[in-house]
Amino acid sequence: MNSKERIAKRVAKEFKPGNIVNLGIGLPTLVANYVPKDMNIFFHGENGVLGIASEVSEEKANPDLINAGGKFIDIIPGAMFFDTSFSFGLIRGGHLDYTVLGALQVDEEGHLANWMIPGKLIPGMGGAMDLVTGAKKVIVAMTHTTKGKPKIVKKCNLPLTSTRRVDLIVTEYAVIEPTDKGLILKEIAPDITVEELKKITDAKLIIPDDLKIMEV
Amino acid sequence: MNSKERIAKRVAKEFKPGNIVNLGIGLPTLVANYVPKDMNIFFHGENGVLGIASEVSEEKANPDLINAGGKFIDIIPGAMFFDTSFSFGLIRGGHLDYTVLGALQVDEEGHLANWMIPGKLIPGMGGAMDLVTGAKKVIVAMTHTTKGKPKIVKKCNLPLTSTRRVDLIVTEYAVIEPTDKGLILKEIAPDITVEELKKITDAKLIIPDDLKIMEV
Amino acid sequence: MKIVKAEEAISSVNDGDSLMIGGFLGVGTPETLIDELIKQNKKNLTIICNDTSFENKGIGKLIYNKLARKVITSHIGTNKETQRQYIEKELEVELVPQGTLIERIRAGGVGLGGVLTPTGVGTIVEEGKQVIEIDGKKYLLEKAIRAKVALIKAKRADHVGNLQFALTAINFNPMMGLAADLVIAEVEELVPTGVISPEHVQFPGALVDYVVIGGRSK
Amino acid sequence: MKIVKAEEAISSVNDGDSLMIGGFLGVGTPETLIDELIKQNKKNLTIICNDTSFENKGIGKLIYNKLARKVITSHIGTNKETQRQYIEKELEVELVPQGTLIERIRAGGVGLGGVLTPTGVGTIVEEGKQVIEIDGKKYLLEKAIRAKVALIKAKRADHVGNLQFALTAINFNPMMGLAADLVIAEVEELVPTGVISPEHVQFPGALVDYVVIGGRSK
Repeated sequence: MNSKERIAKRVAKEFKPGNIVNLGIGLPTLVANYVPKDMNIFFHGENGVLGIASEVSEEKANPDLINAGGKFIDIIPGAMFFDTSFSFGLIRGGHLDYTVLGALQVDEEGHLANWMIPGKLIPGMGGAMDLVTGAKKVIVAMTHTTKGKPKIVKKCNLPLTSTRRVDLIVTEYAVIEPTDKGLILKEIAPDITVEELKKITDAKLIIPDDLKIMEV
Repeated sequence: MNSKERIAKRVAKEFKPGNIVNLGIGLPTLVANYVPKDMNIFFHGENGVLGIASEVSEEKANPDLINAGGKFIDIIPGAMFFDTSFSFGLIRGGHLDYTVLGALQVDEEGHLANWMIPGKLIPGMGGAMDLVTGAKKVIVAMTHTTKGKPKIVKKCNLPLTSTRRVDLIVTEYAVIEPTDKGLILKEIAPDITVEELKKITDAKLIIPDDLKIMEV
Repeated sequence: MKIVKAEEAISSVNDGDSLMIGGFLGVGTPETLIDELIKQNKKNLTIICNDTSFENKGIGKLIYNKLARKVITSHIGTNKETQRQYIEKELEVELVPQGTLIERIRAGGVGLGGVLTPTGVGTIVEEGKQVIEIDGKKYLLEKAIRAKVALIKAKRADHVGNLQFALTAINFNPMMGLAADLVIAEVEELVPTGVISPEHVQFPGALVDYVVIGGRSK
Repeated sequence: MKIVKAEEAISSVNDGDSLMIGGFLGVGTPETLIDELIKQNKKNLTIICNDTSFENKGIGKLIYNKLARKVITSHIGTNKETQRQYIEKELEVELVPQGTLIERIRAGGVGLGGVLTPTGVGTIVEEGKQVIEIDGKKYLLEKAIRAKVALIKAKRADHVGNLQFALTAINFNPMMGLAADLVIAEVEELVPTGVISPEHVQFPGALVDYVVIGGRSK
């Protein structure tokens, strides 16, 4: 199991039966692979669907049916389509139980930056700002570092996605909970020590007495 | 033809083919009787329908299908149903060509009062405030007096429905256009003189050179 | 979503709760749920609704049986009892323009702080409200509104709780379903999942807490 | 409503016009109308859209052919040419959060002055905007937006011009149809009035100016 799969598998454990979940493009999409079908999770695509089943092959593709990443998809029985205004009504209105997003940076206050690198990469925020502002729980799913550089930093120097504190950070090495006291290390992977983890984390980590070993 | 029918018939002449029109409860409802079918007017009911055909008998009634006055109705081919938010989106967004409403008072500034008599009659504004604020053209359809008392007054002393100037006032005796100069008498009924009309009108009427005789 | 009897669903309503109730002059109103509120004799309710219907129909029955402390509504003209209680100060009534009422409910449901509407500017509806000028035009700031419970009415539900409304019986129902902590939907029939096409579902079952099978519209 | 060829419909668009164009990554985008804009070589357009799609698809083709002076959009990440023109200052880009963009369009279409949203508070999206506090919570005042023309895409139209959209191809289309002075709808097929049930019509034909029959989605 590679890093991304490990992250996806761990994130999937957070959901409860019947939850409404929005998975961001890229790594977060993999989370769906680890969610048992009988949990009846409703996967939401901000482009206008509740009840995504999975991506489909070219032969099964309907040109009018995509997810928010532009991939052709299939739907579950009991799915629903709607326009963008209803879709973001669900998002902003607090009707999504979880949104899982990637990040460029997360900081000690739990702030997330994931939509631009000034002067370099300007994809735009798409639905990310609304998702982070509106979902009941925000989970950041990302590799712990990029090209060896820590992504969990003291203070984001990239433009923030929202001033709302995210609820959980899941990397291949750690599960971290941002709180008003700071970042609490909840779980650590079995193949890394706390000291090693601190070396690849810029932000201060609070190590609690009941630190658990991450199931990988 | 009684007063109300005369008013309704005259109002109906204002519409153009394909117009979207909302008719208020009471007298304004009669206007539909004088609109030729081939004008393809879309009658709007703020309760959630575009394309009202007519009221229907008990036998044809569907309990889920009413107009804004609570009467059972039928619809035209090409009608559409929607929720209240879309319905008032059409109203407030300027998508209605005409709204025809009754009035308690209209004044020299073209202001309309039609939703309450303090301490006495408090039905509430329902959709009237939005209709008068949002429709492209507002037509007041009412009898010229109530129990002999003028309804076209210098200044409304009842609570206003909107500060938007109405576009036309049609009574059994006159067609009056409120402008920034005042109320211009556009048409007068053949069975009344200008002097007689002035006696039953509290507001000042401007009599133009090209005053027309109202077709009744 | 759980399919339950009216009795169980309504037992979640407490005295003093705020309730949004769907319907327009009784059409699209959950009559079975209303009868159960009366049966369980709930007290001091704040009711948010388009109108108070007629004395013997829909929301009118709640007024007649004195379950309400306050009504936030656009129209009470069809119910003399509401007007009587209001004039005699037995009932608090907040009159809101219909388009403003639905937008305030929608704002509450979709996470907006309020509504900037031209409706009511310069009238007594403006009293006590902030007026905001945008590009030279005045708008009232009308605050978002939410309720503890929404009682809504649909024609049918599937086994997921997805709802479909009938004709003009849709009115306030879907927006109210977004704007309350607990959503109870009365339906006339239950159909297998898939009978309502995903393109025709009008309210997602994932947001419905209880479905109650009631009678047919009359 | 008039049924016309793309050529006639697009001849109503003038250089410098503001255009709303439906679609999400090209799905639900009126390709025939876009091709005609390019054929008629319209210039200096302001385009309001969710995203700029891909270089060879949908709105991306307008960018590639340099018809746009400005784009108001939520995402340009799938189109390198948009990013290049933006960085090299050949194109003005206003980035708007997607939920704010659709609400601003809706506000323009339904007669509201603006939107009070928590999205963007405390971020660079807040810059230059009014922050309004309601009951202790901060909201950005995001202004309503309208356009001269809306180019929307539906699956089918009936003879009245009533529209029905397909699956996720609905996205921005109906709200854009409310927020423009002229509405041009591209559809894949025309059906007799009544084939689309009044309960399934998603946009009223009474608000559609031109219907253009285009190709099938690919």
